[in-house]
Amino acid sequence: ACSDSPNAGNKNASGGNTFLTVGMPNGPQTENHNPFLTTSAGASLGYRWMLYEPLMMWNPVKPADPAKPWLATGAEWAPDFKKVTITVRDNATWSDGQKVTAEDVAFTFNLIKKNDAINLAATPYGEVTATGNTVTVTFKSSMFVYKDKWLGQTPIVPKHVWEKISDPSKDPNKNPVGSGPYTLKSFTPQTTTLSVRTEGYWQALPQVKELRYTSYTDNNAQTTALSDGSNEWSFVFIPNYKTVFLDKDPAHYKVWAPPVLGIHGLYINTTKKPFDDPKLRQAMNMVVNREDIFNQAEAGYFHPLITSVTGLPSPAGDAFIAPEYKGKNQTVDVPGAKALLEQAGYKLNGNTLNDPSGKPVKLTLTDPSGWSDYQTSLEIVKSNLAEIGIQASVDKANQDAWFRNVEEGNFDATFRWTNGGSTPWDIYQTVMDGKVMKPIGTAAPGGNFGRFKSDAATKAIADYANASDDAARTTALNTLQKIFVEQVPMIPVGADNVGMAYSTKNWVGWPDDTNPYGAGQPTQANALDVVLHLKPANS
Amino acid sequence: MTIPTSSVEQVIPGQGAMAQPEPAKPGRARRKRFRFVANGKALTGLIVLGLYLLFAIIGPWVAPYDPDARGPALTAPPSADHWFGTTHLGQDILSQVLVGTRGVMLVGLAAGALATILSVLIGVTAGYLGGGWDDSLSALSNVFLVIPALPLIIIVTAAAPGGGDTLVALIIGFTSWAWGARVLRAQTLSLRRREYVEAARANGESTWRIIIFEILPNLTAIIASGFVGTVIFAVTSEITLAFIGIGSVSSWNWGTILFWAQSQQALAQGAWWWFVPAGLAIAFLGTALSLINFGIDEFVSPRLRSAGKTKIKTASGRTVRMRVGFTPVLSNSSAPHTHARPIPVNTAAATPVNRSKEATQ
Amino acid sequence: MTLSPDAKAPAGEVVLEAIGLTKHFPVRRKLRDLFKREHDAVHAVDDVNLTLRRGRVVALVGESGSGKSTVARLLAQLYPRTAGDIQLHGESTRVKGGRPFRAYARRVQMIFQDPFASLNPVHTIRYHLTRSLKIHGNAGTSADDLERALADLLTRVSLTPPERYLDKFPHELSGGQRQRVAIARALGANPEALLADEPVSMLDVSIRLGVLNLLRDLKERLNLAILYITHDIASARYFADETLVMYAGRMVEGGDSESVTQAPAHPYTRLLIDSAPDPDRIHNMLEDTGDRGNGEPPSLIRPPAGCRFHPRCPMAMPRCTTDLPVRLEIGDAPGHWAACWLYDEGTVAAQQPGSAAAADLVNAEGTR
Amino acid sequence: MSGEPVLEIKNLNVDYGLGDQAVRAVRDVNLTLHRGEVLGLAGESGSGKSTLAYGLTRLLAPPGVITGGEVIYHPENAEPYDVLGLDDRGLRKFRWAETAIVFQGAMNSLNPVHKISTQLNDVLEAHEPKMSAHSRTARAREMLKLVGISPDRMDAYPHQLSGGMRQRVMIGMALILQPQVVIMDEPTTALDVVMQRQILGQLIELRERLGFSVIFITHDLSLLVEFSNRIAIMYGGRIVEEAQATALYRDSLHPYSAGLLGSFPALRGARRELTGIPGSPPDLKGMPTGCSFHPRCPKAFDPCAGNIPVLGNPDTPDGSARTVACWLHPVKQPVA
Amino acid sequence: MRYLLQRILFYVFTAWAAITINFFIPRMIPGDPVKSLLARFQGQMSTDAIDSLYVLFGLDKDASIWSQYLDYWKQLFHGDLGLSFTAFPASVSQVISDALPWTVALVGITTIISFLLGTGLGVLAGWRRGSWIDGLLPTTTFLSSVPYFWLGLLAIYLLAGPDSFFPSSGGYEPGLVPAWDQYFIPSAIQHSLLPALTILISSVSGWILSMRNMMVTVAAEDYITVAHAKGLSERRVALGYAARNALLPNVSGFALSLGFIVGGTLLVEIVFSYPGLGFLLFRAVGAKDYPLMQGIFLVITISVLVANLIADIAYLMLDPRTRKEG
Ligand SMILES: Nc1ncnc2c1ncn2[C@@H]1O[C@H](COP(=O)(O)OP(=O)(O)OP(=O)(O)O)[C@@H](O)[C@H]1O
Ligand SMILES: Nc1ncnc2c1ncn2[C@@H]1O[C@H](COP(=O)(O)OP(=O)(O)OP(=O)(O)O)[C@@H](O)[C@H]1O
Ligand SMILES: [Mg+2]
Ligand SMILES: [Mg+2]
Ligand code: NI
Repeated sequence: ACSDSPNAGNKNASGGNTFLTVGMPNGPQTENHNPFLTTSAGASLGYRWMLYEPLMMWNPVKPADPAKPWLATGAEWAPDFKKVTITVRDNATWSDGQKVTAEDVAFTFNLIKKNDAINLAATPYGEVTATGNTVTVTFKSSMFVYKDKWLGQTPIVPKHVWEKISDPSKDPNKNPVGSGPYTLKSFTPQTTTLSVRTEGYWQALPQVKELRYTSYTDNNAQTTALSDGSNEWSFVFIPNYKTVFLDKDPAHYKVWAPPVLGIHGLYINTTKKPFDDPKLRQAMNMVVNREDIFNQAEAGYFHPLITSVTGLPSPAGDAFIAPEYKGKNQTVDVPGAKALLEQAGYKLNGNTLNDPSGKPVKLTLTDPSGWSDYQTSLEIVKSNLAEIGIQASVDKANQDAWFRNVEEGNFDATFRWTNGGSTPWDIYQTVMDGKVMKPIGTAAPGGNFGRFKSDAATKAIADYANASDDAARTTALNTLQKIFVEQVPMIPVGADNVGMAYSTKNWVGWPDDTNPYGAGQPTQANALDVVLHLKPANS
Repeated sequence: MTIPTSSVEQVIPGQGAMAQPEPAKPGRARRKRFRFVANGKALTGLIVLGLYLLFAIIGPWVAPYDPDARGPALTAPPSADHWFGTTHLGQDILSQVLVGTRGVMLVGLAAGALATILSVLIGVTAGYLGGGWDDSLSALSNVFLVIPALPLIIIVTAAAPGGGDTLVALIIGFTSWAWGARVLRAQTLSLRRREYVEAARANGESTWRIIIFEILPNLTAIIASGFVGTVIFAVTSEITLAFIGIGSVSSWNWGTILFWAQSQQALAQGAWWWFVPAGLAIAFLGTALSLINFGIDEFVSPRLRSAGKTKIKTASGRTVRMRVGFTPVLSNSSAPHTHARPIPVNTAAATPVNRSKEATQ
Repeated sequence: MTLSPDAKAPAGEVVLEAIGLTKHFPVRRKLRDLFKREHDAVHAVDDVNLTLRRGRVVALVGESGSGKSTVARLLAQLYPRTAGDIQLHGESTRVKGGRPFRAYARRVQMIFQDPFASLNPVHTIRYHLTRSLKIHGNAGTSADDLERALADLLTRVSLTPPERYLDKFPHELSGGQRQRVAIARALGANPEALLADEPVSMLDVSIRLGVLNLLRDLKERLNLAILYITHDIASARYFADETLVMYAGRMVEGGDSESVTQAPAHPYTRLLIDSAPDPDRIHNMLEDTGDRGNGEPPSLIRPPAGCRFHPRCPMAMPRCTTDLPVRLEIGDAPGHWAACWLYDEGTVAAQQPGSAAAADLVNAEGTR
Repeated sequence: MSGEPVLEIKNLNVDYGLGDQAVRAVRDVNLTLHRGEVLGLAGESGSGKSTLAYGLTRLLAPPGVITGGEVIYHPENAEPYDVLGLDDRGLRKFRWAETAIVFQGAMNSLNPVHKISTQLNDVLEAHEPKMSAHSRTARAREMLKLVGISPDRMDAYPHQLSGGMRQRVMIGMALILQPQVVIMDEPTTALDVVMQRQILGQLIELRERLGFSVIFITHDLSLLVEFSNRIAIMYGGRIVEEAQATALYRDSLHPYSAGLLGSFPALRGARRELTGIPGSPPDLKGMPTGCSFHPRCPKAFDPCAGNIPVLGNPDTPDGSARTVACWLHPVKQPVA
Repeated sequence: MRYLLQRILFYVFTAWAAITINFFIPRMIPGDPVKSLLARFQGQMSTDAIDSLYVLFGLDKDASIWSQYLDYWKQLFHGDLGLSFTAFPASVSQVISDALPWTVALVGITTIISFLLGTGLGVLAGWRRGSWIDGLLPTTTFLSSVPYFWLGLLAIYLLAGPDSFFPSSGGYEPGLVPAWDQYFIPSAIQHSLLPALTILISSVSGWILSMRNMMVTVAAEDYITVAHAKGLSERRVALGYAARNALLPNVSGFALSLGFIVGGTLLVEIVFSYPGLGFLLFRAVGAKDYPLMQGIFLVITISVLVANLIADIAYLMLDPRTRKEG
């Protein structure tokens, strides 16, 4: 009877060159393998990318690099980026043996187009047509800034299965049929197990025979699992990661946190006096100690330090930095800030900075109480600002209230993230786009929380998205950088990362700084590429 | 933590003899009101509680550092500079504990006071007025009793945005009065039938005067015990809320400290000093309050007092324990023992003769 | 000073009169009774007549549960009555609370059975007495007046010197002293009638008489009308001018104390008197028991039809089981009456006394 | 009737509390219970009656301790032994089989959660383990019938019985092992007079049949006079007088006994003014010197305040049959 | 019978009240599940996703509170608790039924053990005043004053670790599939030891204390003295008479404590990352998952009611005085 047990082979907790343990600190899951739902276990743990594949493999660590062909052998964009012609690979099969066709791809796009609920990126689909092995998609607006994400992060599903599903936004997709190298073996709220396909995959099968995705209940549990070796790959914030994680097995335990083109920083409400003065904001930017924040709040790795004055992380943003800012790094410069303020008419009275009208400069820094890294960052900013006489107080807000207040512009300054994408456009758009700006008191969920009003920036943002040539884009981006640097609508601090904590004890071949071929985060579409790169450590 | 430690609360009144002042027996003096302070447990509890109150008042002044202030020593173990060590930001944990005392005590006392007022209002009204008032008020308190309090508090607190200490105290107060109300109602019911209440009524006292001057003074021990019990509950609830990251957010309390310790995985880092002091502070406060409650319990029901001396030596040098059913025999009688001849104890004779069939006459 | 012991009203003046006084306590309805028409009720007191006169003591005797306390409480207007009338100086009164109740309480005061329970342990004697004086406006206008009134009250109940008792708590006094305080409190209202519900039954034997003697003394000096409730028929004889006997909510016999105790007419009264311990009747218990009334008082929710005593009565006749006996004059002494068919010549002639008496006493016991 | 002794109490002292908190509730009590007699124990509240009764069976709850004396029990066909010297096992065997107790409140004496039958059965199970279940039930039924309760009430719970019935159950239970001594501590004060007489009548009848001795405690002296053979009067923890019931009633020697007797108004005979006993009972913590009754005694004279009178046979015609402790009555021969 | 009927009526009323409260609380309070979901994906989801999430969760409908209330009842009668936001589109009942067995097993069994153990020790302590158990009381009082979660953290710190027998989190070893086999069961038990110990340590003292106090109170009753006087064995008196009667008030206490099963031990589940209801509630609260919160709260309340009803019935059987004849 023992051999019948589903647990018979699973008892050995770690190691072995047959399986890889993957973890996310997302709590118990319910059986849901729907690749379109961010709430599904597949998305939450990331294994949807092992079952379903994108058309192209885009590397968010090096967003400017061309995307690798994957289910598609190529994609041809029209110059205005409102139309694309995709050639679908002809040697791919679904796990039930049927061939992957252009029909399937077209069906997938139409499915998303028809269901707002699963059109998470609000992609402006026009017409989708399939002819032979090509699919042509038109769009209502330029896809330039979205193109890589769209191609690289849309899972392609088989038409013959999904056309029977009445509501793709509610279906748990209990028996997933995909084109990826793995199939579902078992599911429990705690662990999902995938096993490698025996045949029919369009490229060499990965060496990892089995993937075990465990959903740990929280960061603590995930960290513990990582440090005792029962989990080998995860994306989790580990405070003091050296002591807590690396030191447990310095030879094998590794952390890699490559930045992407999305950042975290201090949004300043530019409608409030005296913070409507760019000089003041500049001065503030000059004293914020990003390094301290990086080391103390982000444990020295989690939100990689942004050194460039443009707020663009390195290396992901390096290619986009305007010539005038190349190599220009932000450093803490208290005397400089003081001088700048002096010039602009501010007076430092002992420990208090008075604005030109004589009022002391005060502000409240606010973030939800539970977000410990932001809270820590705010504490650091507070003490930084004190050095130039700005009195800041930290408000630990309720999360809901914070969301509402930030969107409605009811704040002095707050830490928040920006959107991310394949170009810096997303970053600047989130911070400075006049189109999404709403008056104070009206929610502006699309961005520009600081109510930064700059027609030049708004125009540059639109130009960049709709431009039909690279030169125009470069010009627009350079303009955006200039405005960002000079007006400081937001003080950039750290980048978003798509990194991982992992162990090389059993498997090697992970991406790292020397070979950043993909994102490390197991929930990214790249994860599939990473798994395909893995080799047993002892071979 | 959630099981009320006070037996006054634990025991369903009317079924146990608890919570009922011992009926005064003819000739035996009733115990004096404030005698319970002389109770060792209560005194210990009161002293410790007094210390906490003191720190609640002077905490922020005696704290060596600003609890928010960052220092150069990050996650440092206890040292001469930082007696309780520091956080990942170099904040002084001792200062956080000291400053946090006020928030904890304020919420605890405020919630306790609110719940006590509600329970007195509802319980005594229901018990004294009886009839329809009683039916509806008892139903209300029974509902509140059965609805699980902590989840309710968590949900309400989480859902009410921007809440501060006041809100937390209000919510805890509004959700935890039911026990007290039930105990008080039962007690009032029995008090209402006491002759002195009836006598006051027969003498022409007005209803409100009877409630306030005749009934309430006799409920003080129970009210106090309920208050202390609610304070314990309120303190743990508040800390719990802070620990899981909802509720009071704008000020330091011990739960906040533990929240940070937990989110920074102090355990995994080996930074025991980060969570031990706050936890001990809670535990000692809880113990002090429980002790006070024991004191009240024992005051209300003197039987519960563990007898000071329970073991005695007999003349023969044997140690005998006082126990129910077997009164110890000592032979240290002050009167001279006139009948000196010891009677030989015949164990065989001690076996009763079976007389069941025998006719006795 | 409003306490006026000298303002004597003519002795024998009727102060309080109960006419056909009835009290039924509704029984809490059960769920399955919801659809029934009639309501169950405890027939605690049925059709009780009684008159309290100045300077006279009326004793109300009966076994436990016969409704004595209920009568007292009805007279004190602590319970609303179900039927009948209570007349204060000939005027029908029905007060529920507030001012009218106070006005009534000023004239009719009650003393409770248990002096250990009728004083609030948290208040001093001073508080108790002051309240009584203040409620009824007898406290005077100044602190001195009050002080004098307090001292006067305590002196009147022989708690002297008053200062020694004023600031004590009830638990610091002995039972007899407490009952005296309770009496003083009642006197604080300067009442005309005192309703004393077993005022000495909780007291130690040796001090009972002291309190009874005090009451009698007060009655004479203040010309009070006293209702004395007791289950000890010997003390009724000792203390009361007139004695009424109650059984299961009804009056069964009445008359001056001497005739009722020496020549009991109703079988229940006889049972009561025979049962009372009597040192002069030594070692004759065996003869007494057995054929005397046995068993237990009936359920008051469904009281027996006819005479309520008939299930226990050795003299019961068929008529007793059906017809409610009326008051019948006995004739041995003026005012001596009994509610018993035995004194109806017609009935006795037609039916054999004892012919309807219960046969098996053991099995007749109620268990409810 | 007054044959050989069945229970001899010698110099019994009982304290509440230990050390300096101790108060002595029973002092140097000497008392003998004879086979088949009813010994009445009277005295006002707090005089130590219950303490004596519980003390001699060692049932006093803490902080009661027996601080001296002996309680010699004379079994019918065996050597006498000291109850106070028994170990736990011996005491358990002794209890109920030899001495049974009936307490004042029957509702409180019966365990409310067990059936009457269970509680009767318990006794038999503990003392006669060899008895079959069937005969145990038979015995219990028989016992109930004896006290006038229909045996089909066997499976009733205490709350389903009336006060009188409960008290009868207790009496039945007390007699189920046919003990030599039955101690009754105010068994009828909670009942009204009719019921009291019924129950006592039954008890007397049973005593005639079964021949046990009774220690009957009450404060109602008139009841005792009517009902018991001998009466002992307690005051302040001591026996102050002891005599045949009739003798005591007709001619009480101790002023306290006289006072007690005078506290009950008579039902028959002339109505006379009664005074009761002035003053209040003594405080155990601060006993008056000398005769503890002297502050309340109408006949107190010099020696009373000075020395404690010894209990002994007074110098009266019938003096050898009675004892008294009073300076008014010089003692011919002290007891024990 | 009448007693039982009365109780049932009360339970029906309470259930109605609880369900109604349950309905109103989330609705009266502002808060936005979509935002909370966004927060979970801090920085990982673009602002464009918001609209589609609103559509996804069907949050853009407007209906009057009253009709919502009616719908809510209609749904409840169909056993439909709605769809969970966090586990979308899984139904709330499915999510709860995944978690419920864990809580019932761990916390339920532990509570019962704690009750039995505490009661047993309390009987001893109350019966033998001044024995060693009395000396234990201050310690247990102290332990019970320590918050559950802190004790749990301490237990993890001191007892769990990479090489320890005690796992620090989870309900069973990752990789195992719940099944009644020799791999899963031991693992589940092993994972429940520390949390169980924590609950036990902090809850047992309440029972010891209340039982001790009840024993002391009961030991002074006349019927205990009578039992001694009857010469019954010490065991019989202590258990059959004293403990049996002292237990009665504690039965109701036990029923109420069942109400704390989920509420009070929520923290234990959080600290030990135990996949039970308490942990689920915590997550639902964090994510503003109202349907799930409502569902869990409902389940908790109903189970408390059921527990109370069972305790009432137990009480009915234990205490003959509540059984009215006729
Ligand atoms: N408030 C009440 N509700 C219902 N029934 C009551 C109430 N008060 C008294 N009774 C019932 O009325 C009857 C008479 O009671 P009452 O107290 O008047 O008797 P009693 O003669 O004073 O008895 P005792 O001598 O014991 O004091 C009893 O059967 C009692 O149960
Ligand atoms: N637990 C105790 N602690 C201290 N003193 C006690 C205790 N129990 C009784 N006493 C005292 O012992 C004395 C004798 O009490 P006991 O109960 O024997 O009197 P009693 O004659 O039975 O009175 P009653 O007629 O009221 O039953 C009393 O003065 C009482 O105050
Ligand atoms: Mg009465
Ligand atoms: Mg006694
Ligand atoms: Ni708790």
